[in-house]
Formats: sequence, structure tokens, C-alpha cells
Amino acid sequence: QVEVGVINSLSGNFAAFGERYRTGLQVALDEINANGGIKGQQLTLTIQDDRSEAKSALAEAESFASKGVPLVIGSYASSITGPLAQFLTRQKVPMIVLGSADDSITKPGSPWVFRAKHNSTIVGKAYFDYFDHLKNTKKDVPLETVAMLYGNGAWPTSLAKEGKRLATERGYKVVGDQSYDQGVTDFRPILNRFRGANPDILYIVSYAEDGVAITRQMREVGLNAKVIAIDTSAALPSFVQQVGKSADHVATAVSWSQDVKYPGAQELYERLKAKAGGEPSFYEAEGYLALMVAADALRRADPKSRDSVREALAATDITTPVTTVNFKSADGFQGQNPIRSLILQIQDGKHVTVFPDDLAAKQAQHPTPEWSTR
Amino acid sequence: MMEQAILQVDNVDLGYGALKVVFGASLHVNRGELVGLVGGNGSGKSTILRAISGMIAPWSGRILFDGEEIKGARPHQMARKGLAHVAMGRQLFPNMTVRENLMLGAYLPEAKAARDENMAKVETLFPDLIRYTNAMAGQLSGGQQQMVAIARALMLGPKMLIMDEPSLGLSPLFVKEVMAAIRRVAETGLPILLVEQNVKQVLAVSHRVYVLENGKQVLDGPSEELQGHPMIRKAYLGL
Amino acid sequence: MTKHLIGLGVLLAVGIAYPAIFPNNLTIAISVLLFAGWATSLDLLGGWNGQVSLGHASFVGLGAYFVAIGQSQFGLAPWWTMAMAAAFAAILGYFWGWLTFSLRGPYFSLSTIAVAEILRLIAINEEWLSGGATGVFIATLPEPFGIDLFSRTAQFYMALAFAAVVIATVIVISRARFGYQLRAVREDEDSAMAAGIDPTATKLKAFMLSAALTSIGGGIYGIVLAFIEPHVIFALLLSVQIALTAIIGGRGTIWGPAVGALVLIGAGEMFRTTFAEANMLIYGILILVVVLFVPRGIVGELARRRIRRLYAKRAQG
Amino acid sequence: MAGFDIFLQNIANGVLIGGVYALIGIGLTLVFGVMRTINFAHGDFVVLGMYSAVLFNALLGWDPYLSLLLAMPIGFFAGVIVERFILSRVIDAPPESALLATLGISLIIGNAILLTFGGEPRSVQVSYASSTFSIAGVNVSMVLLLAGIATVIMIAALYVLLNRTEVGRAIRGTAENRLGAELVGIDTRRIHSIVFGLGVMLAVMAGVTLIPLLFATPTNTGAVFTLKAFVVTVLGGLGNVGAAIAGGILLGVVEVLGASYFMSEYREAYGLIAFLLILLFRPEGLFGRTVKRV
Amino acid sequence: MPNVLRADGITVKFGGVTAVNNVSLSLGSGKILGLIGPNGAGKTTLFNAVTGFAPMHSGKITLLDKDITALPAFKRTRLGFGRTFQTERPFEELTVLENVLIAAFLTVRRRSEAERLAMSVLEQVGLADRAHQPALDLNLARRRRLELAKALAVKPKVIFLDEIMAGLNPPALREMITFVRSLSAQGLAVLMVEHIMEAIIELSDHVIVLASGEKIAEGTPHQVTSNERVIEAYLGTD
Ligand SMILES: Nc1ncnc2c1ncn2[C@@H]1O[C@H](COP(=O)(O)OP(=O)(O)OP(=O)(O)O)[C@@H](O)[C@H]1O
Ligand SMILES: Nc1ncnc2c1ncn2[C@@H]1O[C@H](COP(=O)(O)OP(=O)(O)OP(=O)(O)O)[C@@H](O)[C@H]1O
Ligand SMILES: [Mg+2]
Ligand SMILES: [Mg+2]
Repeated sequence: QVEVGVINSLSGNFAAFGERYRTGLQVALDEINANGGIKGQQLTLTIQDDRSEAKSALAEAESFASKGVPLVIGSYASSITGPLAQFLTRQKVPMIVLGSADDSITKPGSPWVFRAKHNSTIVGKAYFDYFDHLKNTKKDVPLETVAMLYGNGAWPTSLAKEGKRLATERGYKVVGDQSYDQGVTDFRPILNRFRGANPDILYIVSYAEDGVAITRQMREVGLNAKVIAIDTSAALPSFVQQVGKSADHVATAVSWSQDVKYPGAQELYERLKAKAGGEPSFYEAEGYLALMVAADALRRADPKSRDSVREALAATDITTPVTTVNFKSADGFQGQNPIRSLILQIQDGKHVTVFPDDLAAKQAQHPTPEWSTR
Repeated sequence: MMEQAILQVDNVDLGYGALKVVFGASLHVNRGELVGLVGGNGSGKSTILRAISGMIAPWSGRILFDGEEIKGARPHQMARKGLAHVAMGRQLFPNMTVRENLMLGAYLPEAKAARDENMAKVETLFPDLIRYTNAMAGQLSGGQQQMVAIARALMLGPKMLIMDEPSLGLSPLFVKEVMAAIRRVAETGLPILLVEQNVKQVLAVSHRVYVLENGKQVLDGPSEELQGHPMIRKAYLGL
Repeated sequence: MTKHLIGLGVLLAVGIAYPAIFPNNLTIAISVLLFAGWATSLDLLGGWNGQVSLGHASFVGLGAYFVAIGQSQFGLAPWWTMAMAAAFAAILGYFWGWLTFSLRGPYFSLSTIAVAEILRLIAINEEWLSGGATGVFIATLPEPFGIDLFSRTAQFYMALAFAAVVIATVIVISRARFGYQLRAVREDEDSAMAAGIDPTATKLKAFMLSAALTSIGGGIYGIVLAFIEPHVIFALLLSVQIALTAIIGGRGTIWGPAVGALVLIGAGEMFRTTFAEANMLIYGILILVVVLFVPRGIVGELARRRIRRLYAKRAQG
Repeated sequence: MAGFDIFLQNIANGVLIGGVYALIGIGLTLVFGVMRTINFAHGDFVVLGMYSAVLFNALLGWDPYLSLLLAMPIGFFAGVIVERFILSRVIDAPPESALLATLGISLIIGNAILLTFGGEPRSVQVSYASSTFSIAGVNVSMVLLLAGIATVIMIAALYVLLNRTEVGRAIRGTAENRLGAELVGIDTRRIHSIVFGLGVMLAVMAGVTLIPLLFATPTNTGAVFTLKAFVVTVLGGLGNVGAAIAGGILLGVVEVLGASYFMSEYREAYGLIAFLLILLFRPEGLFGRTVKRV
Repeated sequence: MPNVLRADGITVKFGGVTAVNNVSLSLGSGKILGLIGPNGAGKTTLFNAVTGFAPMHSGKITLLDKDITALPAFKRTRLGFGRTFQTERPFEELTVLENVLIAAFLTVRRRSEAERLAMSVLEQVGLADRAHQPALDLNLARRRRLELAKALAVKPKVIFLDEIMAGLNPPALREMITFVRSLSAQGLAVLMVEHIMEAIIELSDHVIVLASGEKIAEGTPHQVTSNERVIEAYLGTD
């Protein structure tokens, strides 16, 4: 029997994500054990809650470290994952990042920390590649100005920073740059300000839930743009439910989607859906991915030796229905998989992969029509 | 005598926390009677009044009001039964005007029915009240507040009145007036249990008096008789 | 007094032996000690002085940030930055107190939430000052006498020293003139003035001391986390947890806050590993149970019962 | 749009969002005014209201405004029960105990919702969610206006209740002096239950009214609402129900103007700064009054 | 003999109401000044103004030739004021000894000395046997004495006593009268408000009568008690 420790947020502020990650992890676990486990041994998962707090996550990490688990998977928020990475590195326990996408986890990173999912550099680039792509395909629709609206959390801030850097680098003009604190979500003042600036692109990074209010209020104040990108929030199935028709044309970056042209993606979707009992998202897929990477490394290593597990992880080279994994050290990153982010667009109430071209299921609908005409 | 007693306290023990302060006190007040309860500081007079109006529960013994045992009744229930208590500390509504205080005194339905009538009575008893009827009760001087407290109790239109040192902090002139007022109220037939330090005044207005020392009842009897009692003369009249 | 000093001795003795006995449960013990120290510091103001602060995470954050930025930007050793944090926290406490001490009771508590929230927003938005929303790492630390400050054992002893110093401070103060001034102001400001006490000055001193002590614990917490994010370290939730710890244990008692830390963190950890998703729900129920059965806090209720019993005996006997 | 039009629009938005804040705040004002308890669970009751609307919408397809009919009485009884079984038992303990109790309640509500509904944000999609109409060039959001109307109705009703009815007078008496109220025959335990019931009912109502506008998550949103409610309450004056609307509007306008013409990232701070200023210069709130004597 | 305390033209207004109107008084050490007047006359307000607990509209206060008009209450205490409150205000959660200790700490810093001072004051007022009892549990007479002990433990030069005799039974009253006399015998200047005329007559060297905030009479106890206006406004006729 091989035991893998998972530190996941099942209660507290991030519980919504924790639930989804757990589903993905369990789907992967079933698959791994159905295929003979780790060298004939059953793989077991010990999933421990961190109450969405660093101090509990660290206590759990200490107990995993002393129990001798070959590796630890965790957690969602960067405020938890950061300290976890620091601690596990010092304890020389290999760690696979479960959900945190903050650059700082793998940059400069540590030899013990691995992330198969994306980070803000990758996601920011995906958005701007997409904008460039739209600009090139429809030359008659000018895309020159960007307005940015983002929450003041770690992820929104770092993605916005990356966005600002890329915008200047690629010749876009930033005509709006506003952040907000979590509160009673009233974005009208900011959206009204943006309306005056009349941006071509709206680049929005919200706390998970705020995108709903932003979209509704965008419509309400009549803020039009040719491209509307809303990160994280618009990727959730609930977004479409709650925003309704106004959700159409909104774009969002994800690490995975059901219609991506990877072998097995559709089948994974079915299994995730069955396990979740509802519409799955890329979060489930990331959970699945983390454990698949772990299992692959454990198969190639001596599970009793953390050094050998670490080496096996560093040498990872696999293809999963979520993405290919290959931990490179480049651009100052270490232990980071250069995953390709996908851009989804909501078309007729469905999330559709529209970019990059070779993975897309459909063409992007562009430009976004004005609110008054729909 | 038993049937006509409106209030009867039977052999009660009272206390706070683990501390017993009243030991086996018994007293009664008949209808139409003004009874005084006197005793040294800390002898337990206020404690007995608190028990009667349901602020604390007796440890043992029983209390009957209007022929009914008041087991576990709370102050508002006693008020509903017709018991008005002018408590220590006056217990006014400081951020309300004097008028509002009096109106709330007539909160209960029966009292409300007789509100205007009672108000008129109160105004004749305490003509001074009219002057500051629109002032906030909390801004009044100590003595003024005491008058409001008595007036508010009368607004209840009670069957019986218990008073805890109504003359406390009143000017000499006013002590006389309040005592006269109490006597007048008593003359209307309202039974009163009066706790007072001013023993001379109590003996002058009351029918009967109980004397309490250190939580124990030491003496009782008609006021005229006690007036000449050596112990009373020595300890309470300073003669 | 001697009783409390013995208690402190026991705490130190148990503490010194602890890492040898439970080498794999240090993180949780560090949390208990830090919370004990924070809650005791908070109680100096909240319990002894009657000014319940719901903004003490500010000082925790301040300490953590001084250590993290001092180390990563200026290469300053944590003991220097902790001293600086304490001084700065005291100054901040002075102005904070000066701003809010005309308020009494719940108004004061609410105002502390407001000030703490404003500080949180500053820490998040002023990148030049704090490194901004994405947080700061502590990547390296000096090694005094060859001690690895990143090791949990070293951190445990730091936390132990912190808790012990704070509790010792309270023991001393509780018997001293200042301690009585604190309580006088808590009970009745006018009456305190009639005894020649300057209520504002007293509250300011308490606030400054409380803030300085809290920030030192914050510095240690920064080292323990090695990565701090403003949202978390300045969170209202953390402030509330610290106050909760003090109140559950028994406000205005010497050992109450420490006992509160032990009970709350211990129970929290136990629930977390046994009840999974429902753990916070059970935790909430635990809080209600404590409130209903020991409304003055665990130690507070014990102390009260003891005084009552003694006095009842004397009065009756 | 010309500068002045935008200014008008901003003022209008501030006033409207202020109505929302007032709605969130009035229940807290009432409870604080009478029971002197800082109810940390207030925001969680608002969230509970939101989830009740979500539930009625999912099960019965009801519009949130329709579900008010059921949610308000349920909220009232929930409040009465919480008061009876929890808060009434700590009323004589030091004030921190009640604060602690409400923190416990807050944790219980949030996590009970989490266990039942999961952690995903929830909302109710209504057809009028983004609809607006314009008066004199100023756009008015339909949902905000509805919430504003609800606020005005509730506050007017409460005002009448407190100042013109017998129960209201009893509530005020209880707030002023509990023992004094008992002595004139007011059952103050019942009053406390009623007041807390009303407080929760108002919170639930705020939640239901706001769900088309906002969204609910089990554990995070509650604290946000509680904080807003505190600010509104203090701005207006603790315990002064009518002033809650002034407090709410002041907060809304300050925030919207700050976010529109100044740094939007400090939006939440503007309200808090106003809050501190008011506390310092008028500790009893804009419209509060207290009598203090030595 | 020089005056310890002088107050000139004290006026206190609340909103539009003048609670104290242009009242002056002076007091020498070892003297007792009685202050009487109907309820609401402004006696407590005058006390509060002189001791610094109520804001004054106009007036000037000097203590031992030092102008203290602008000083906050606690500084006046440090310079030599001691006061009681009309409704007693003990530090309820503390013991009797600790209550007095707090006041004693004003003049001595060491705990052992402060404790000694506090105990001696408690002996003086006859509460020594209650030293370790919670202040909350005291009865009225003892609360009064505690109030007095707190005022004395700051070692004042002038002591303000606001109705400390109200509600006392005759023996307790006698004790209190004797006690106040002993205070003035020790050289303290005593300012007392009292409705109990027996005490005023026995103790006061000088009496000031207030009514509606105005000084309507002053003089020896004998003079004021026979004053027509005083009888009409305050004493009443038998
Ligand atoms: N709330 C309380 N808790 C504890 N003990 C109390 C409390 N109230 C009163 N006592 C004690 O009970 C005893 C009786 O007090 P009580 O107030 O009944 O006396 P009293 O006869 O009314 O005296 P007084 O003339 O001073 O008003 C006193 O020793 C007092 O200290
Ligand atoms: N804080 C305040 N606000 C408004 N009015 C006040 C305030 N304090 C006192 N007053 C008013 O000032 C007047 C004088 O009150 P004060 O308490 O000084 O009277 P007093 O002479 O001490 O009476 P008593 O003998 O009844 O104690 C009263 O009419 C009172 O209503
Ligand atoms: Mg009494
Ligand atoms: Mg007075």
C-alpha cells in the first residue's frame, strides 16, 4: 500500500474549490487502482482539511512528513500553498501543487515543489495571445485599448500585473486600471469610469464569485467592449446559470475543458461528471492531474525514498487527458509544467474552447455585440 | 385576618449566590393597611421587597399575593397581578422624557384604560412634575428622579404598592410632602408596604411596623405601641 | 503571585521538554503558544482595561511584515526587526488609541475593526510599502549560534519564550500600580478619575504595550509561515480569533487567554482531523457550549466560583 | 456624458446602493439598540435569507419577492428561537459573552449552509436583474430601486412600530432599563425575543431582496455584510432605526464618489473613514442621543 | 486663615438650562462647608464643576492659590481633591481593599506601602474586616464608607461629600457624623451636600443654600435655618 497525503480546503472560505479538487483526486484514484495501483500496491489517499488556513495546513504537513508519506499534494490558496511549499522543501518532502496558480510558488521555486497546472505568467500570455489572434483574424475590428478591473487578492493582482506587462509589450494601450476589495459588490462606479474610456478589451480578474455581479452591472450601465474576458469566475458552470444570456461572448482562460482536442478529454469529463453529480470544471481536472502525476512518479520511483520520488517527478514526461506534463526549468521557473492554457468562450450558454487554434472546438465569435442590440 | 391579607410572606429564606441574607422572615399586609418595614442598613429589607416582586426567588418558605402563591413569578407578572414596586435606584428610562416614563408606567391594558385618571391623580400629588414633564428623566437630579419613580408606580393603578426608601435623597420639605402623599395614597385604601430609614416618619404614617435586624425579624406590632418601645427609641429614633 | 510564578515555571518546564517528547507535533504547539501570547496581550487591553479590540491582527501583520521585509529587502536579522516592529506597533497603538479612546464599550470595538480594515487595505494596495497583494517570502534567515531558525524546534522555543514573557508581564502588572489603574479604568472611568487616574493615558499605555507584545508574536509567526499574504495576516478573522481565545479562556485573568488558546486550538485541530467538512460547524457549537455553561470564560468562571465560595464561608462562619 | 451628468449618475448610484446598505443595517441597529449586543451573526442571517430565496426559487420557481412571504416569518421564528435558547441565557453575563455567542452562531450558520448547499456562489437569475430605466438622463437600476423601496417601506413600518404602538414603546422601555420595564409590567424576555426575531427577519428580508443583485457564498459573504451593517448602524446612530437609512445613504454616496473620483481600490476604506470621523465627532452617531451624567 | 479652596462665579449650563448660576464659595482647612437646597437645585452639578467632572460655562477655581480652572478632573485629584459620588461607584469586580488600593496608589508607588495606607484608611472608616470581600456585595452603609475610603486614600486637602448620609439608619448616621467631624479635626477642608439637616446643623461651620442654581442664602447653620426663603424653599414648616 502506498499512501499519498493531500492537504485540501474542505471547510472555510475555499471549500467550494476543495470539493471540486477532491472529486478530481478521487476519479484519478479509482483509475489508478483499477489499473493495478502502484507497482501492484493499492494507492491510498489521505485527504486532510486545512480549514482554509495556513496554520492548520502546516500542522498537517508536519504530520504527513513524520508519517513518511512519499509526497504531499496541496493546496488551493497561495497563502496556504506558499508556506506549505517552504516547509516541505525544508523537510525534503516532494510536493505537487494542487490548485495554487501564483507564480511565486514555482518562481524561483524549489527542487521539491512541482506544479503541473498553470500560473499567472502562462494565463496572462494565453489571454494576450488570444487578443492578438482576434486582432489578426478580423483586421477591420480595431483592438487597441484595454481596461483592467481586478480584485486585490493575490491571484487577481498577479494576473493583472502580468496583463499590464504584456499589454505594453504588445502595443495595447491601458486605458483603465482599477482594483477593488471584497465587499458588497457594486462595480458601477468603476464600470462608469470605464465607459468614459471606451475600451476595446475588458480584462477582468475577479474573485471567484464577483464576475456574476460585474457582468450584470456591465449590462446595466451599458459598458460595451469588443472583447470581454473575465478570469476564473466565468469558467464556472454556475456563471452561465446566474448571468443567463448576458454571459454569451465572455471569454475566460482555463487549464482544461471537456471539448479540448486532447485524447480522452471527453471520457474524463463523463467520469468527473458522474463522480461530482453535477457539471465539472477545470478544477476537478486539475485535481485529477495532480494525482496522475504523483502516481506516475511513484511508479518510477522507490516510494520509500523521497529523494527517488523527487527525482522521478523531475523526470516526469507523461500525457494525460488534461495536459502533457514535463517539469522544466525556464524563465526563472523551477518545477513548473509549461501547460498550455485554453481560452473558452461562452456561446449560447455553453463553454466552448476557441483558442489556441489547434485545440479549439469552434471559432470565437467576435466582436462582442453591444448590449443594446442583444 | 388571613383571608383579607393581600400580601403574606411566610417564613422565607433569601440570599444571593451562596450567601443567605434573610432568615425565616414572615410578614403580612392587610387590605387597606400601610405597613412599615424598618431595620438597619443591610438587614435585608430590600431583599424582601425584591423577593415579593419576583426579582429573586425565595430559597424556602412562600409568598402569597392576593391569595395566590407567587412561585417563580417574574417582576412583570407581579406588575400584571397589580403589584407596583418603587425600587432602589429608581429604575427610570433615562433617555425618555418624564411624560414618556409615566405613559410607560401605564403600559398594562387595565392601567391604560385608567391612564388619564391616574395621570391627574399623580399631578395633584406631585405638582412639581408638570414643570419638567418634557425633560429627559436621566437629566433630572436624584430627588426629582425619585418623584418620577413614585409617580410611575402609581400610573400602574396597582392593588398594592411596595416602596423602597422613597424619601432617600429628598429635601426635607419634600420628605414631608412625599410622606403626606403616601399617607393620602394609603387613605384611598391602597395597601402599602413601606421600607424606610426615616423611622419617625414611618411610625407616624403607618398602621403597623416590622423590624428586621441582620436578616432576622426582631419585633413587630402596631405603630403606636412601638413608638414607645425602648429598643425602637434607642436604635431608630436616637433618643 | 507565587502561585502564578509556579504556573509559569510549570509552563516553561513542560515547554522545554515538549520538543523531545512530541517532535512531530510542533506546529500545532507553536500555534497554541502564539495564540496564548496574542490573546494574553490582547487581554491586557480587553480584559484588564475593558477595551476589547477586534483589530489586533494589525499588529500580528505588522510584526510579520517587519521581519519578512526587513530580511528580504534589507537583510536585517529578525531580532532587530522584531524590536523595530514592537516600537512601531507601540507608536501605531498610540495614535490608534488617541483616535479611538474617547469611545466606550462596543463603539471602541467597532472602531478597532474599522482601523484594522483600513490598515489591511493599505498593506494590500501600497506595493512599495508591503510588496502588495501577492505577499512576501522569507527565503533566508541568519543562524545565530548555528541555530536554524527555520526549524520547528527553534520556532517552538521562540514561541514559548514569547508566551512566557507576555504572561510574566501580565503577572507582574496584575499586582502592580499600573494593573490596578487598568482595572479601575475598566470598571468606571469617572471613579478612576476621582482616584487621580488619567483614563486616556492609562488606556494608551495599555494599548501600546499590548500592540508591541502582539507584534513580537507576529514576527515569530512570519518566520513560521515563511510566506505572508496581507489578506490573511491582516484579516478580521484573525483579529476575531484572538479576541475569541481571550474571552473563551476568561477575560481579565492571568491564565485565561492561555487556557483559551489551548482549548480552542486543541479542539479545532481535533475537530479538523475527525469531522472533515463539518469541523467548523462543530467548532461553532463548542463556542456556544462554552458561552452557555461558562459565560465568564473557563478560568474566569473558576475564579469567580472560588471567590464566592470563600466569601460565603467567611460570612456564614 | 458631461461631467455633471456623470456626477448626478454617481450620486444616484450612491443613494441607491446606500438603500441596500441601509437594508442590511436596520436589523442590526434594532438589535443593538435594544439588546446592546453586537450581533456578529447578522450578515450570516442576511446570507441565510439569500439561500432561502435560492431554495424557494429552485424548488418552487418563486421570484425572490414572492418568497419574502415565507422567508420573513421563518426568519422571525428563527430569531425568536435563537434568542430564547442562546442569547437570553447570556444576557446577564458580561457583554463579551453575547458577542461570543453570536460568533458561534455565525460559524454554525455559515457552515450549515456550506454542508447543505456546497461552497459554490449562488444567486437567483431574474429577468429584471440588469434592467434599468432612466429619469432625467440618470440610469436607475431596477433591482436597486426595488431594494430601495423595500428599505423605505421597512423603515417606515419599523418607525411606526417603535413610536406609535404599545409594543414599540415597550421595546424602547426595555432598551432603556430592563428592570424598570419589568416593573411596569413589560415582559422583557418576550420583548428581547421579539426584537431579535425582528432583527433576523429584517436580515433575512435584506438577503432575499438582494439576491437578484448579488450572490451568496456560505462563509465569506456573511462577514462582509456584518461589517457593512456595523458601519451603517454607527453612522446613523446605534438603535436609531430611522437613521439607518441616512447612515446607509451616507455610506453609499461616500463610497461611490470615492471610487469614482479617487482611488477605487480604497472604496471600502472611504466608508470606514467616514465611520471613524463620525464616531470621533459624534460618538452617538449622526442622529443618536444619549444622556450622560456623572 | 488662608483659603484652601476658592470658587468664583461658577456657572454651568446644560443646553439652554442654567443649572448653576454664578455661585461662589471659599473654604479653609479644618472647616466644613454645608451645601443644601431643594432637589435639582444644582448642588451635585456645582460639585461636579468644581471637581472637574462637569464642563463649566464660566467661573474660576483656585486650590491653595493655584488656578486649576482648566485642569481635568484627575489632575485636580492629584493636587488635593477627594470626592464621593451621589450614587456610589465602587469598582465592582474588585475587592474592598483593591478599591481603596487604587486610590492609595496615587500617593505611593510601592504596593506594600499602598496596601498599608489602604488598610489604615479602611480601619478608619471601619471596613477593615471586609477588606477581601467583593465590593459588589456591600450593603448601602458599607458602600458609603467604601466611597469615603476611596476619597480619603488619595490624601486630599479638600474632600467633597455628596449625600453620604442619605439612607443611613440612625446609629450609622451618628457614626458618620462623628467621622466627618474627625476629618475636619485632622485639618481637612470638607464640602458636604446633605439633606439630613441634623447632620448639617451639627457639622457645618458655614452653610450655602442653593435653589434653582442660585445662591439664596448663606451663613451659619443657625442663620440659614431661620431664613424665611430657606424655610419656604427647602425646609418647610412643621
Ligand atoms: N446583588 C447582591 N449580591 C450579593 N449580595 C447582596 C446583593 N444585594 C444585597 N446583598 C447583600 O444582602 C444583604 C441585605 O441587603 P439589602 O439590600 O436587602 O439590605 P437593606 O435592608 O435593604 O439595607 P439598606 O438600608 O442598606 O438598603 C446585605 O448584606 C447586602 O450586602
Ligand atoms: N447632564 C445633564 N444634562 C442636562 N441637565 C442636567 C444634567 N445634569 C444635571 N442637569 C440638571 O441640572 C439641575 C441640577 O441638578 P443637580 O443634580 O445638580 O441637583 P441637586 O441639587 O444635586 O439635586 P439632588 O438633591 O436631588 O441630588 C437639574 O434640574 C438637572 O435636571
Ligand atoms: Mg435597601
Ligand atoms: Mg445631587
